[in-house]
Amino acid sequence: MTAVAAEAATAPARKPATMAQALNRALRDAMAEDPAVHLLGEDVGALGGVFRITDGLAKEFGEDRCTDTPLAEAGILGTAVGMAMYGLRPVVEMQFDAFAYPAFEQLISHVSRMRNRTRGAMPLPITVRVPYGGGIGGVEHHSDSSEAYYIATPGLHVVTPATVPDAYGLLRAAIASDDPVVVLEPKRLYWSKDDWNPEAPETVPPIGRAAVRRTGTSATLVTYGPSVPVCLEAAEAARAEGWDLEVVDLRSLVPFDDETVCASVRRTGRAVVVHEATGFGGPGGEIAARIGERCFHYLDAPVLRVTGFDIPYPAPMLERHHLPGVDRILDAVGRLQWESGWTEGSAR
Amino acid sequence: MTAVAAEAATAPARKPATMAQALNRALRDAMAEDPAVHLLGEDVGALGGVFRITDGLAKEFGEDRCTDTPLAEAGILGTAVGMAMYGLRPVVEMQFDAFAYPAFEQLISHVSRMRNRTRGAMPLPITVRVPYGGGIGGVEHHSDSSEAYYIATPGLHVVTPATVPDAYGLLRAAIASDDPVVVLEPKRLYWSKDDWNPEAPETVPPIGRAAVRRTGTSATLVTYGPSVPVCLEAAEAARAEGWDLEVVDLRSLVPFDDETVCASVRRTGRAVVVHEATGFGGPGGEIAARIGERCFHYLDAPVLRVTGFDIPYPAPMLERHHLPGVDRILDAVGRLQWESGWTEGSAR
Amino acid sequence: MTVLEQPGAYRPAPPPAWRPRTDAAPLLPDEEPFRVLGTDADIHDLDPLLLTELYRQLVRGRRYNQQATALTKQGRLAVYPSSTGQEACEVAAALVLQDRDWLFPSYRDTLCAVARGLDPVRALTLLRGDWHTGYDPAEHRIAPLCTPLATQLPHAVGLAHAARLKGDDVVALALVGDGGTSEGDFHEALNFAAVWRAPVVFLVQNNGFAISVPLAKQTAAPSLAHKAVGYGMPGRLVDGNDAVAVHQVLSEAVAHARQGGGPTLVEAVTYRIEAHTNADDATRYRGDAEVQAWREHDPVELLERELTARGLLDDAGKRSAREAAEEMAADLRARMNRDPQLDPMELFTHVYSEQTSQLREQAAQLRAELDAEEETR
Amino acid sequence: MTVLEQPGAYRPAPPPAWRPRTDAAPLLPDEEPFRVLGTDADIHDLDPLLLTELYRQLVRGRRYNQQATALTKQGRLAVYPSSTGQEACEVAAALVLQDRDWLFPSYRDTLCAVARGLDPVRALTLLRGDWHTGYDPAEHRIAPLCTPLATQLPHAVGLAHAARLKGDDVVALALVGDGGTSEGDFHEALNFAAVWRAPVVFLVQNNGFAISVPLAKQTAAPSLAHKAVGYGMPGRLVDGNDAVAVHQVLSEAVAHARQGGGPTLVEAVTYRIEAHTNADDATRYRGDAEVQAWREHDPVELLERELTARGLLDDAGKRSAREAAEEMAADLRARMNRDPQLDPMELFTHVYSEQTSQLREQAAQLRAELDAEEETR
Ligand SMILES: Cc1ncc(C[n+]2csc(CCOP(=O)(O)OP(=O)(O)O)c2C)c(N)n1
Ligand SMILES: Cc1ncc(C[n+]2csc(CCOP(=O)(O)OP(=O)(O)O)c2C)c(N)n1
Ligand SMILES: [Mg+2]
Ligand SMILES: [Mg+2]
Repeated sequence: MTAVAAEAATAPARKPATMAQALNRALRDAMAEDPAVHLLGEDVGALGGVFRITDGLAKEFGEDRCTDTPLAEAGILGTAVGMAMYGLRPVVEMQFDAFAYPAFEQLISHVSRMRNRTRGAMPLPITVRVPYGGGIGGVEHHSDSSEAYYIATPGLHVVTPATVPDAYGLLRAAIASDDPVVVLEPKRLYWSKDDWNPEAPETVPPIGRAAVRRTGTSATLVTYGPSVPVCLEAAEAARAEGWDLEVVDLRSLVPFDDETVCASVRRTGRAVVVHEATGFGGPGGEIAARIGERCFHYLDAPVLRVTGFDIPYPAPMLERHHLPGVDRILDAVGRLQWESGWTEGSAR
Repeated sequence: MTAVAAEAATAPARKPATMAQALNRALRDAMAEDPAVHLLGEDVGALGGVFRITDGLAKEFGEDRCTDTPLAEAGILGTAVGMAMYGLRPVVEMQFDAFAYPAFEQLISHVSRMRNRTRGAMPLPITVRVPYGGGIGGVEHHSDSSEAYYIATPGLHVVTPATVPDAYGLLRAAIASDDPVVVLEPKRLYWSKDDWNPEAPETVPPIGRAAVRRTGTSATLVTYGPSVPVCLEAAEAARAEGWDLEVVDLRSLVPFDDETVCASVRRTGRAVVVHEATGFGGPGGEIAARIGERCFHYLDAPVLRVTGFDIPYPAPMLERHHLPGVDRILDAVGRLQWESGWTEGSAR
Repeated sequence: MTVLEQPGAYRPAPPPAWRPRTDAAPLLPDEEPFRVLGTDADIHDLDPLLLTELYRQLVRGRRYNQQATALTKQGRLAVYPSSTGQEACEVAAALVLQDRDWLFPSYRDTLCAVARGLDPVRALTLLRGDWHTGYDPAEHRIAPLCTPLATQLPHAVGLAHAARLKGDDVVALALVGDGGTSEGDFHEALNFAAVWRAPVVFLVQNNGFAISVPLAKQTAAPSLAHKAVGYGMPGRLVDGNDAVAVHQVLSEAVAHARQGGGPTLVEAVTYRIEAHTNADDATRYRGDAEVQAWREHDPVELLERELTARGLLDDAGKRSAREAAEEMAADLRARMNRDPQLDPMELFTHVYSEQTSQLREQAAQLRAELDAEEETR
Repeated sequence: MTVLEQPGAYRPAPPPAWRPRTDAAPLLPDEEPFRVLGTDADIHDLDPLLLTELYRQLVRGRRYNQQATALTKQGRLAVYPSSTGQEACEVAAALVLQDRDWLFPSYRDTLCAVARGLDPVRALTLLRGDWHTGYDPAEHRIAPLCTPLATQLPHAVGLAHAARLKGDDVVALALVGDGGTSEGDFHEALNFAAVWRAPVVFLVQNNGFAISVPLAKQTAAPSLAHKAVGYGMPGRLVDGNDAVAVHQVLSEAVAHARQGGGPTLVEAVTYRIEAHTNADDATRYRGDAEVQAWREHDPVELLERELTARGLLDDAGKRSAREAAEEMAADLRARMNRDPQLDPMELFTHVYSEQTSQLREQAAQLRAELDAEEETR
């Protein structure tokens, strides 16, 4: 028996699961392990959430553990603060990205600050789940990429999975964290499938570690969440143009994994930041600025950004023009000054 | 009579005025000119606002034009939307930066989107005045620099004055604009004085134009609002070190004046972005990224940022450690790789 | 008149100077929802033209709901939140308004806009997905269909207040669901309206559910109409499936507002017969029996039965109503089956009154992409 | 018991099955605020220890307000929002709670925390400006003094709800001002509390003003207590300067909550004798006559007069109360006159449970700056 075969024999069976299933499983496992974990939100009970992420949980753990709240997002997050103050670990579902806005005062003025306000005496282990992003044909207010607001708020962790195992792992890590964590769930990946063994879930990744999804030598695509599969597709397509692209999936926007990102960019000498959110004032500015600060002498070209346009999210029939797609990414890669005379990847 | 003397004789007398007075004057002039201009806010009536920016206006124009509202920020901005839909030009005062958060849903989901939503049929000429920033010894929630949230919201213009004439001019321009404009008023500059002639107010600057406050050749400080005087002070102090710093006051964050910023940085070859807001996810990332994208071949050193730390705004006794001061700016300038062998300002 | 001079202004003074305040009793709703159909009320008093119009609009409204649902199944609409079962509210709300008055609908209220005279295709633009709003709000005095719950209520208050300040005789009528009453914006809007005595009518369509969440998880109040007294405005409770009753209660509220009496909160008790939208699965949270009970209290049938029994409607009248409805449906179907013509470049046109240099750059990028796409085609 | 099984759950059914709902009448407040002092009520029934304690705390509270105001003038506090005139509410709210209960104060309620036993220096930390909260909330069952208006109310609801879910006998009492009742968070908190039947008491100190804005511009309601019925909870109106009355009404509300009866909204009518804070100029928005009228209804004097008249307080008792207050004031003065020792590096300590690499870098930068500063000194 070869080593590989042996590993296959002992490794538990991996089978396809959707990201929605993995998230559901993460909630169930966390609730089973710790009675302090309580879910709150609109329609999270009998309905199982509009995306079915909480499917079956009210039935399994009772309505007191998985509670349909009145329809008021500030109230949901505000009561979660009180519950956390009494030792519970609330997991809050915001039904859609744009419907988290009414809760921003609670989020910014309390959730993110309570620990600091009380000199560490009153941590708030709250998880805020926000289905985000477009590409699902949703009408107005159902497709916002609102991560800029979250990452500009010190005291919050902000994570966003792009794969099925990461969805499980990051949500478990979020719930286990003693800090408030905003989990941005890319809603158009809810139905994406991965081979994954739900019986032996992958190790929960520490919050703050990026993952290199594809190694490459020509340039680095720095991305996260819904744009990761698009970047991987672009990287495949780029081979035809002779480019070997590396794809870094940030997974965690706060804290930010400078190490992984810089190691990659220093190696490739070129970077394109890709995300769906609006460009101006979006996370891409921060990411590009950090790369500029930390990798200046390794850069053979300016760090470019491929992002949503600086416009309100478009209606379903026009959203494809707004979303960063493979062509737009390749176009940016093409503008990385390949003929400018500097040798690729060389430190200056 | 020399030309200079002639000019002095015909030019109206300039006398010292505070930024608060200039803002008050801007509101008064706008109200006198256009009966559609209505002020709304907490304590804007008899009290004249906690910073006295609306002093005397309720008396002069009546309570219907300058209205003390019930205490509810979403309600204030939400009713302003309705008033604008009926053809008024509401000017809303948010009492302090952090107390604008309850109005974020109205701001993001409606104020910024109504024109686009209705294909241009329903513009919302709303001005949202937000006293912002620290340095005034305010307790918690009275010193936030929340500009990251505003600039990441397409559909809003975002301006912030640093001088007395600009305070007048930008507020007039905001009220005159058919688009919603967030006017970030640096509260610690409210009592700053400038020679200014309120009888012949300076031309209203177009929204979107930066101003070079000090010309220099060694490096560019890109800044705005409360940090402009600090940067000017730093530039003076830098002379002792042999640096001749240019200071660009952005005045408008959205739209952004790429032209002025890039022209400066291309000339100096070095840039430091300075603001009070939190660094991570703050406007500085966007600004540095833009400079990196557009001036890459002119840069002799990475674009650095000097900003507030990534922490909740500190209590009064500790705020001086948080705020970007002259020393911290000079320290960053000193890290602009002066000895690295590239010649200053040279294009590569 | 300043706020302080308004009758009933609450200005506490120390005892014994404690002042008389607004009397609460007249603000409280009746115990039972107001009904006309199936009661002893003499509807012969009512304008027969109104009754006919209500009936024709109900029939048309029901047909509209069916057609929109069918179009959704055919993929012609991105989503459709049906108002089947709620037609009495939708129609009555439209008919009580004068032309100059304003309507503030939610996402569920396309029918109300249509009953007011808006072209159904324009009303459905948001839900078809070609743009967010298909009409000029000022032209039709219909605010954009509002998705973020209860956020349209302060808009209605501000608009009504502005109209009053300008001396215009305009009333705003705002629609919201039972779930929406839990949002902070509901509270703030009602409070502003009462303090400003703004000419607004708030109509809560209490259809028993906010998606899957039943009313009992939404409020513990005796009724939603009871919230009114906390703002100092009258609260009225009405059978939301009784088109005549809804019309009457709303008409009174509109007249009250028009005369300077200030806002009213009306709770119409009704039921959402269909799932929340086509994307929803209502079997997960409610049983058939409940739906069946409400089907037997159908707004179209209630009115039809009563008008027929009272000799105000004959077969010809019914047929004519149904034919008009079919005509509307056929036209809607035909027009919705054509693909809308969209110019992607419009994405950059309406963000600001003038394009920023940033948007000009981005528009140029999209233009180039579209041209390239065109070439390779 | 699920929400749906709760008595009075509002589940509309079509007529004639329309269900009986919560009876509104018992939820409505009385016309006049409840008073004990200066009325015929027999206060001999009351525990004399309680009366004495109330009195001593009122005297101490008044002295505390004076001392804090003086310290502000001397620059020892960044700002002080005085509760002079509101001591009856502040003190009674503290005394009705058991040790295990939780208090949710606003920025104006340092006195309530002090009356509950918190060291005044710790209570004043926020206002002195060395840190945002000067105590461990869990240790004292006192939430941080809350500045964003009404945002503490949902916290109180969540905490009370969590305690009930855990089976703990804990009541939460939350304080808010008249202005704060206009915020959406007030609405959402009261609604959640009622739906969840959470053991919470909401005490609105209606002191007539939100900074400069008088109550008549804040609400058109008959009283703020009338808001309760809209949530399905009892509303109570009380003379907020009558310490005995406030204590009694709050005690009943706390007992009701403790017994599983759910939340109560209490409106205490009182007056803010001083300006909003030391930074405010009250002459801009109110006249002396009004202040004078309320001075004559002073909470300390009201109780002192009554206890003296009834032979429950003699000169020795008064002297002893004043001496205790002076002692507290002297100690507070002395300790506040010392500069607090602060370590700027603590800015990075409590943002997260573990410092991020970003914060480590920034901390290193500040460390280096501080070291350099130290050197040049
Ligand atoms: C602020 C906000 N939160 C959440 C949603 C998602 N959502 C859409 S409809 C709905 C239920 C609304 O119920 P109700 O107000 O009773 O109106 P109905 O759908 O019954 O007409 C929810 C939760 C939203 N649109 N806006
Ligand atoms: C959300 C929010 N908006 C505005 C403010 C600014 N502010 C501080 S106190 C105050 C007035 C509060 O009045 P009230 O609730 O009656 O309490 P009081 O000061 O009378 O005790 C205002 C407007 C704030 N703290 N929070
Ligand atoms: Mg409903
Ligand atoms: Mg008050």
